[in-house]
Amino acid sequence: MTRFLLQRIGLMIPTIFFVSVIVFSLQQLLPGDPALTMAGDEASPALIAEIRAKYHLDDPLLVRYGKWVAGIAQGDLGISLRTQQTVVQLLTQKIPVTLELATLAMIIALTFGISMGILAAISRGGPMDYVARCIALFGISMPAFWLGILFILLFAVKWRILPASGYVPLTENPLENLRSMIMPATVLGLAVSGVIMRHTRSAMLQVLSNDYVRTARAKGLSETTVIFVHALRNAALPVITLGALEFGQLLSGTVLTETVFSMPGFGKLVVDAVFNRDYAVVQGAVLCTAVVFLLLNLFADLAYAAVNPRLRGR
Amino acid sequence: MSVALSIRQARPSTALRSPLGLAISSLSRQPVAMLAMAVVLVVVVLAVGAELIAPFDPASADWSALREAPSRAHLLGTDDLGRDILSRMIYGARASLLASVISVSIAFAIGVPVGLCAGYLGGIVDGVITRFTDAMLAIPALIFAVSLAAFLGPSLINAVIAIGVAAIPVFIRLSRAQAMGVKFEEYVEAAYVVGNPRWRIVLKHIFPNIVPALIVQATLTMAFAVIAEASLSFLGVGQQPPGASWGNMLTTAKNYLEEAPWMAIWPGAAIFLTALSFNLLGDTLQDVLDPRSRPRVAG
Amino acid sequence: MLEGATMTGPVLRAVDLAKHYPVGSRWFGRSQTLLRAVDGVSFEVAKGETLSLVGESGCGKSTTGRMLVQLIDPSSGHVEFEGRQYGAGSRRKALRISRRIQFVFQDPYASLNPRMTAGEAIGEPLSLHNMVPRRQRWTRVAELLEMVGLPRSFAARYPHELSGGQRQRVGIARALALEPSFIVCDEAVSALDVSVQAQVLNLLKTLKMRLGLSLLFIAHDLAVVKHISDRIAVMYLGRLVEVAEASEPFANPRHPYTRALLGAIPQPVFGRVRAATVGGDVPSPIDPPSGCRFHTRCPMKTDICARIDPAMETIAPGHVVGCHRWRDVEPMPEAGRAADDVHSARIQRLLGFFQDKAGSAAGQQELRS
Amino acid sequence: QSLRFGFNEDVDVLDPTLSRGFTTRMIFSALCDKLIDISPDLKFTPQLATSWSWSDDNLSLTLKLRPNVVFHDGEPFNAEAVKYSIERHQSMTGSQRKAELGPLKSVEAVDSLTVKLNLSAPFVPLVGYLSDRAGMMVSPKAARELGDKFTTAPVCAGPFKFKERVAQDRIVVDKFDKYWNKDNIHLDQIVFRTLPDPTVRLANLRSGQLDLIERIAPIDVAGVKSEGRFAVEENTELGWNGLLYNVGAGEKAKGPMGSDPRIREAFELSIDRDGLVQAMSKGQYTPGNQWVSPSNAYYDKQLPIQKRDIAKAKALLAAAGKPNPVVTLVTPTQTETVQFAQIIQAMTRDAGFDVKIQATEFATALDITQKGDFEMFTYFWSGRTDPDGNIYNFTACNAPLNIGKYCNPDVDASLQAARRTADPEARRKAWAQAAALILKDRPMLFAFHRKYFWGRKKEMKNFVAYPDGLVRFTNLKLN
Amino acid sequence: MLDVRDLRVTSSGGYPLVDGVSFTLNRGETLGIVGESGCGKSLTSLALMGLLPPGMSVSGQVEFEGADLLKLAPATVRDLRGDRLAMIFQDPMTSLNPTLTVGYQIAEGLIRHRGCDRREARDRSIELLRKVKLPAAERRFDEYPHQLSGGMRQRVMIAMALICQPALLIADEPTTALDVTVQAQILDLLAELKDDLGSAMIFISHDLGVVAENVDRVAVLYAGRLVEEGPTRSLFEQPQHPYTIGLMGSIPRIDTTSEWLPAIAGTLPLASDPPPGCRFEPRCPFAGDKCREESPDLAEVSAGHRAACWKAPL
Ligand SMILES: Nc1ncnc2c1ncn2[C@@H]1O[C@H](COP(=O)(O)OP(=O)(O)OP(=O)(O)O)[C@@H](O)[C@H]1O
Ligand SMILES: Nc1ncnc2c1ncn2[C@@H]1O[C@H](COP(=O)(O)OP(=O)(O)OP(=O)(O)O)[C@@H](O)[C@H]1O
Ligand SMILES: [Mg+2]
Ligand SMILES: [Mg+2]
Repeated sequence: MTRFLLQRIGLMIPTIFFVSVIVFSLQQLLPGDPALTMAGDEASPALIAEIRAKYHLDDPLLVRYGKWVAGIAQGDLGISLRTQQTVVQLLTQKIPVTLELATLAMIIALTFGISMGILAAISRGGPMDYVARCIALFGISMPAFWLGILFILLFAVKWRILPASGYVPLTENPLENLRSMIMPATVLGLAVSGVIMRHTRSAMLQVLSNDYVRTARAKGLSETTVIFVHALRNAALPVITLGALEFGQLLSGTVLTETVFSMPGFGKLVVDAVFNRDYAVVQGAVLCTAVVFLLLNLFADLAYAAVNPRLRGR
Repeated sequence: MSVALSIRQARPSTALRSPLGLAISSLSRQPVAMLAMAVVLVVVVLAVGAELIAPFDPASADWSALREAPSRAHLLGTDDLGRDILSRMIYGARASLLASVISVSIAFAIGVPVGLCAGYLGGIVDGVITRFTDAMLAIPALIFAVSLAAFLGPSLINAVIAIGVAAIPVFIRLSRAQAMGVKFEEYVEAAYVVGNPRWRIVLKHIFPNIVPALIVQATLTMAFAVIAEASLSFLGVGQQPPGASWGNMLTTAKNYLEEAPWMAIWPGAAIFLTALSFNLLGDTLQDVLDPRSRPRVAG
Repeated sequence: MLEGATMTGPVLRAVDLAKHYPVGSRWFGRSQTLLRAVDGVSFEVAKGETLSLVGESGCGKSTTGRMLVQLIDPSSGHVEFEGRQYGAGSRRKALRISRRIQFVFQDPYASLNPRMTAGEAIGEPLSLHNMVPRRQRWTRVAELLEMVGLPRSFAARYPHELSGGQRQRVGIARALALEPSFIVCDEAVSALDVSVQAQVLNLLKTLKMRLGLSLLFIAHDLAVVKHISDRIAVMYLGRLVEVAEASEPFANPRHPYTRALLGAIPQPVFGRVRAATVGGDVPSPIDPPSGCRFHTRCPMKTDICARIDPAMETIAPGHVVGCHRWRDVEPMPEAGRAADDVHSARIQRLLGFFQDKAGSAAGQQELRS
Repeated sequence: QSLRFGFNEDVDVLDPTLSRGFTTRMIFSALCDKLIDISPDLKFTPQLATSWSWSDDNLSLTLKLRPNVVFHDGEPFNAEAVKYSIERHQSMTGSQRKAELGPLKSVEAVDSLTVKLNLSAPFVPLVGYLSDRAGMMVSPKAARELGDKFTTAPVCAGPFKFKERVAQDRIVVDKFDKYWNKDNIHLDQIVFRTLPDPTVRLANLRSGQLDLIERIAPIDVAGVKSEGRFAVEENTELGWNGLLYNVGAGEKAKGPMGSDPRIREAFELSIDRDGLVQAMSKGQYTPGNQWVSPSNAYYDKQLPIQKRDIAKAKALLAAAGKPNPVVTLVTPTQTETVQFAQIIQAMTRDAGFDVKIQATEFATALDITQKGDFEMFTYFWSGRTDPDGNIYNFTACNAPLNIGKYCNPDVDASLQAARRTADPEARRKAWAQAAALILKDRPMLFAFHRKYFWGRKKEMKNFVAYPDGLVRFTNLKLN
Repeated sequence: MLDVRDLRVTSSGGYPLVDGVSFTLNRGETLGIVGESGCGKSLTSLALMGLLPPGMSVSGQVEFEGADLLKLAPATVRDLRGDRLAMIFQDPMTSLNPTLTVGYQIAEGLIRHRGCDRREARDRSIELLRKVKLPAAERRFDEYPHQLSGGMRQRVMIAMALICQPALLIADEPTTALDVTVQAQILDLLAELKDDLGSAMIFISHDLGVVAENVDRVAVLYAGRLVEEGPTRSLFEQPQHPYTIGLMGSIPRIDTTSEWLPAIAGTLPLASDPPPGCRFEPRCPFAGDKCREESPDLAEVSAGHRAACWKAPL
C-alpha cells in the first residue's frame, strides 16, 4: 500500500513540473505587459519601468522561473500585481469556497448521474432509458452561465426561494451557506452529471452482461440485490476514476458558475487574473488546482484500490 | 449479419465493415438518435447555405427596428441593434459548426497520433507523453482555453483553436488507451510477423480499429465545443462582433432578458439542442460501437 | 505426396531459450520479482518435421513459440534458423529477420484485422515482401485461398463474414503467402469446435506434406497432438520434461507428468476407466518449486526430487526425459481393445462416409454455407 | 444598519496612491475622505479642508484644514499628515497620482491646520484632483508601518474603516465612531459586493440580496422603475465616450483615417448620434460632440452637434479620393464598447466606410495603444471633475493618453492657458479656442455621454446621485 | 422429477434458437447434453433456470417437482432458483464476482433461502468448501476470486451451487475452461458430490469424451434440435444419428492411429436461416431427398434410445 502510494506520489512530481512549465510558458506567450497593465493607460514610461524593476519583470525567463520555484519551496507564491495581496492569501480565501462548491457539485453530479445511469442501464432501449439519458444530458448541453442566469431569474427573482448570490461561509451559518450554494452547485453538478451518467450507464451495461451477474441471479437473489450488491460495486470502479477526471472539468466549470453567482471562488480569480496579466495569481492558482486535481485522482486510485480487491494490499 | 458461430466460445462479432457505415445503420434503428442526427443535419445545412438561406444580412443594423418581437418581417425578432435574429442564427450555426468541426479536427489531428505513439511505443516515450497529458488535464480546460484565446487574440477561429488544443489530452488519453488495448491483439502481432514496419502497423492495423471509440469521443467533443464556444464568448474571447455566433448572441441577450426574451430563447435553444444532439449521438454511438456494452452472447 | 517429408538436418534450433518477465511495479528501479515464463528450453526441428509442444495452461508454450518468430525478445538463449541466429536483444536491434518462419494464431476471431478483407490480409505480406509482381498479386491470393480450401470469392469477405474454421484457414493462407519453411501453430485448432477442428487438422497435415513444411505445433490436447506430430515435447512450468517420437509417449511415457496428462484426457468411449488423476494446481512461475518442478504434484516423488533438478536424459534414440525416476514410471494401462477395435465395425464403416466427403477436395463445396 | 451595495467591477489596489480602477473610488468614498469634495452640480465643497485659495500668481494653493479629525488608527489629521500623504502620492513607486499633481513642487505645513502647495507652474485643475484620489489622506503612521502592505489594511480618515476584503467578492467596512461628521452617518456597516454582470447585479437587488446597486443597464431602468419596490437615481457622467484616431503614431497613422481629416469628418458625418444613443440606451444617454456634456457649464454652444449627413460624407470621401475606405477599429471587449463599435460600423457603412472591428481584451488593448498599432480605438472616459482632466491628457503633445500622437501647438497653448487661470470665464474662453481647433483637426470623436443609474430600495433615504458616479454615504439612511 | 416438453426458445429476431426439445430426468439421474458451440445447450439450461437473456421468449413446458416452471410467477421461480434448482457455469474466471469474497458469494444463497444468520452461513459454507476439497477452506472463505486458481474457483462455483442442496443441478460446461488435469479432478468431485446429495444433474458439454465417463443418459443437440437421446452405453455403442457418428469420428483419439480424421464437413447452419428439412442435411453424407424436404421427429430406435433421422437405423 505504502509502496503504491509512494509510486503514485512519485508520478505526480513530473506531472506537476509539466503543469508549472505549461502555465509559465503560457504566461510568457500572452501578449500585453503586466507592468503596463498594472500601470494603466495613463502611465508614463518611467512608471512602467519602475514597476518592471520592482517586480523583476525584466529578469530572464529562466531566472524568473527559478525564483518562482524557489518561492514555492518556501510557501511563497508571489503577490498579485493587481491587488497587491499575496497569492497565498488570495488562495486561502478562495480555496474553501471553490472546494465546497466543487464538492457539493460533485455530490449532486454523482447522485444524479449514477442514479440516472443505473436507471438508463436497467431499462436499456426502453423509453425510460431515453428519458433518463436526456435528463442527465440536459446539464452538459446548456452553457453553465446561461443555466445559471435562468436559475437566478426563476428561483431568486421570480419565486424568491433562494438567494441570487451572497456566499455565506459554512462556519458562519451552515443553513445560509447551503442555501447560497444550492443553485451554483446544481448548475455545476448538472454539467458533470451527464458524463457520470454516461459512464455509469455503460459500465453498468457491461457489468450486467457479465457472467457473475447471471451467477448472482442463479442464486435466486432479488433484482435489487443483484444490481446494488453485485453489479454496482463493479460498475463503480470505472466511475470512480472517471469521476476524478471529471473533477478537472468541474474546476473549469467553476469559472462560469462563480462569475454568474458571484461566488468568491477560484475560477473567477484565475480568469480575471489572465485578463489582468496577473501572472503570479494565475500560476499560483493553476498550480493549486492541478495539485488538488492530482491529489483527487490519487484518492480516486486509492478508492479504486479499496473497492477493487485485486489491487488491495499491494 | 451474424454468421453461424462454430467456435467454442461464442463471441459477439465486433467486426464491422466500416465504422461509419455500421454507426449509421445502427443509429437508424434508434428513433432518438435519428432525431439528434436530424438536428445536426439541419445545423450543417444552415451553416453551409447561410448566404442562400438567411433572409437578411446578419450584420446590417436597422435603427427603426430595435429589439422587435418576432413578427412576419423578422420571424425570430430583432436584436439590440435591430439585426434580424433569424439571419444571425443561421450564420451563428456556421460559427458553432466551425467551433465543433475545427476544434475536434485539431484535437484529433494532434491527439490521436501522439496517443497512438504513446500507446504503441510504450516505454519512456509513453511515460513522458502520459505525464504531459496528465499535466494538461490537471489544468482546467476553460482556463487553458481562455489563456490561449487571450494569447491568440479574441476571435472565433482563435477560440476554436483554443478549444481544440484544450481537448487534445482527451484524445491522447483515449487513443493511447485504445492503442494499448489493441496492441496485443493477435492481428497486430500477426501484422508484425508478416513483416509490417511499425508505422504501417500503427496506421493500417491499429488506427482503423480504434476509430469507433474515436468517433464517439469526437461527437462528444463536438458537444463540448459548442458549449465551450458559448462560454468563451461569455468571457469575451469568442466570436467577435459583428460576426454572429450563438454564444455571443446569448451573451448579448442576457442583458435584455426581460426586455427582449426572444433574443435569448433562440440561441439558447439552438445551443442546447445542438449540444444535446451531439451528446445523444455520441452516447448512442458508444452504445452501438462499443462491444463492451453490447449484450454478450450467452456462452 | 510424401516428397517433402524427408528428414535432413535441423531447420531450426532453439538453444536454451528463456523468457523472464519482470512483475510488479517498475517505477523505482528494477523489480526483483521475475516471472519465469520459459526457463531454458532447447530443441531442434528437422526439415519437414512436426514437433508438438504440449502442456497445461501457462507453462510457457506460447512464449516459446513467440520467441521463435521474434514476437518476443528472449531474455537469454537464441534461435538458429536457416543459418541465421537471433536471440536476446535482437528484436530491438532489427525488424523481423526472416519471413521464412511464420505463425498461426490461436484465436481465429482475434488474429484477423476486422477491417481488412481476407484478400487484403493475405495480399499484405505479398506486397510487403514483393513476393509476386503487383499484377499477379490477386491471382496469388486466389491460389492461396484455394490451397487452404476456400473459394476465391472469399477474398472479398471480411472476417466477420466468415466462420471460425474459415477464418483459421485465412490465417493459415496468410502465413503461407510468404512461402515459409517453418510455421509455428499456437493452439491453432484449440478454439475450434471438434468438427471444424478435425477439418483444420486435416488441412494442416495436407499442407505440410505438400509443401514440405516444418511445424511447431503448440497445443494442450495430447490427442490432437498425437494426430499431427512426428515428435512431441511436453512442457511443464517453463521447462521441457519429455521429448519423444510421437508414438512413444502414448504407449511408453517416461515422465509422471506426461503420464498424468495422458490419463486425464477424456475419450469418447463408454466404460473407459480413467487413470488416477494428479492433484493440485500448477504452481506459479513466479516462484517455481525447488528441484524438480513437478515434485509438488508428483505421485512418485522422493526426497531427491525436491532438492535436485533432474537433467534431461536421453533414454532412447530421440527420447529425452527429465525425471529422476523415469525408470519407475509405469506404462499406460492397455486400453483393453486393439486399436481398430475402438469403434465397432459399424461405426467404422459409417465414418468412412464422412471421410470420403471431407477428404475429397479438402472440403470445398460445403464451405459455401 | 448594514448597507449591501453591489457594484460593477472588481476593486484593484486599496491604496489611494496606487489605485487606478474607477470602482475602487467607490470604496474610498467610504474609507478615505478627501481634502475637497464636489456637489452634485459640480461645485467644489469642503471636506477635510474647510477652505482653500490660490495665490495671485496661481503658483500656490493654501488649504485650511478641518480641526479635530482623526484617522482610523487614532492618529490626528493635520498639516503634517497632508504633507505626508501628498508627498507619498508623488514619490511612491508605482504611484498613479504623480501625473495628477502636475507641477507640484513642494508641500509646506504652514501651521498644524494650514498647508501650502507650491507649484512650479500654474495648475488650476489641481483643486479638481484634490477632490479625487489625489486629495485622499492616509494615516502617516499606518502608511509608514505597512509600506507595501497598506493595501491590505488601508487607514484613512473616512466615515468607515476597513474590515475585510475577499478578493473579487466583497469588501466590508464598519462605521468609524470617531469620524468628524459621525452624526450624519447612519449606517453601521457597508458590504461592497462585486457583481460584474448587470443582469445578475439587478437580479440580486430584486431578490433582496442587495440594498443598492450602481450602473443599472439603461435597458433595465424602465422595468425597475415600474416594479415599484425600487427607485432609480440617475446623473449624467463627467466623462465622454467616443473614439481616438491614430493621427501620428507610427505606420498605422498613414492610413486613410490618420492622414486625412476630411475622411475623419466624413466618418463623423455618417454617424447619427441620436440613433446611436437610442440603440445603446433607449435614448437615455446624451449625444455629445465635446469632452464635456452639453449640460456642462464649459460646453461650447458655438460648436453644436452636426446632424448626420451621408451625402456630404460621401462628397468628402470622393474629394479625398477614397470613396470606400477600409479601416480597422480596435475595441476592448467590454459589452458597451463592443456595442458602440458595432453601431458605428453599421452607420458608417452607409457612407461607404468598411469598418473592421478588432476586439481585444483589455490587457492586449493597452499593448496595442502603447505601440500605436491601431487606426481607431474606442475609448470610454469616466471623466474628471475639472474638464482639463477630460481633454488635456488626450490631446496635448506627448501627453500620456494621447495615444494617437496628435500634436497641435495651438491646442497646447489654449489648454495650458485654461490650466493657468482660476477664472471660469477665462477658462471657458481658452477651452472654446481649443475646441474649435480640436473639432476641426478631429484627433478624436466624441459621441455621447452616459448616465449613471443607481437602483435602490424605495425605503432608502437621502441618496444623492453625483455626476462622478460615486456614492456619498453621509446622510444615507436605509429606512 | 423434471419433465421438459417441447421447449422452444425464440430469439429477439423471431427465429428459433432452441426448437422443440423434450426430455425427462429422474431423481438421482445424470443427463448429458452434448453438441457443438451455438447449438443451444446453454440456452436450454438457462431456459430451465428462467435466466434467458432479455428479448428472448420461451414456450413449452418445464415440469419440475410438479409445477411448470415456465408458468410460475417470477418471484416463485426466484425462490426455487438457487434452492431447489442450481447451476454451475462454464467459466469460473468470469462467473464469480471479483469484488466480493468467495465466502460471501457462497453464504449469500443460504442467507437468501434458508434465512441463516451470518455465523451459521459461514460455518456451513466452510464445511461445504472442505467437502469440495478446497485446501485451507477457512482462509479461502475470506479471499477474493482473483486469489484463487481456476480449479479452486470452479470448486467455489460448485460449492455455491450445492449450498442449498438442490434437487436439480445444471452444470453448463463446468470443465471446459480448465486444464485437463484439473478438469479430471473436477469431474471426479462432481460425480462424488452428486451421489452424496442424491440430486439429479444435467451435465452439459461439447465434449463427447467428458460425457461418456460421467452421465447416465446423453442427449445430442444440433442447431437447436434434439437429434438423438438415449442411455450412454447404447448411444456410444450404437449411435444412430449421422451427426452423433460424425462427432465421434471428429475427436482425435489417443488410442488409434489414423491418418485422417473423418471430419464433418461444413458448418452449423444459421439459426436465422435454417435448412428446410433436416437441420443436418447439408452436412450429412447419408442425406436423401426426404431429408431435404422434411424434418424428422425423434423416434425410438431401441429401448429408451431415440433418434431424429429418416435414415435411422443406419
Ligand atoms: N507479457 C507478459 N508479462 C508477464 N507475464 C507474462 C506475459 N506473457 C505471458 N506471461 C506469463 O508467462 C507464463 C507463460 O505464458 P504462455 O502464454 O507462454 O503460456 P501458455 O503455455 O501458452 O498457456 P496457454 O495454454 O494458456 O496459452 C504465464 O504464467 C503467463 O502468465
Ligand atoms: N443473448 C443472445 N442474443 C442473441 N442470440 C443468442 C444469445 N445467446 C445465445 N444466442 C444464440 O443462440 C444460439 C445458441 O446459443 P447457446 O449459448 O445456447 O449455445 P451453446 O450450445 O451453449 O454453445 P457454447 O458451446 O458456445 O456454449 C447461438 O446461435 C447463439 O448465437
Ligand atoms: Mg454454452
Ligand atoms: Mg498460449
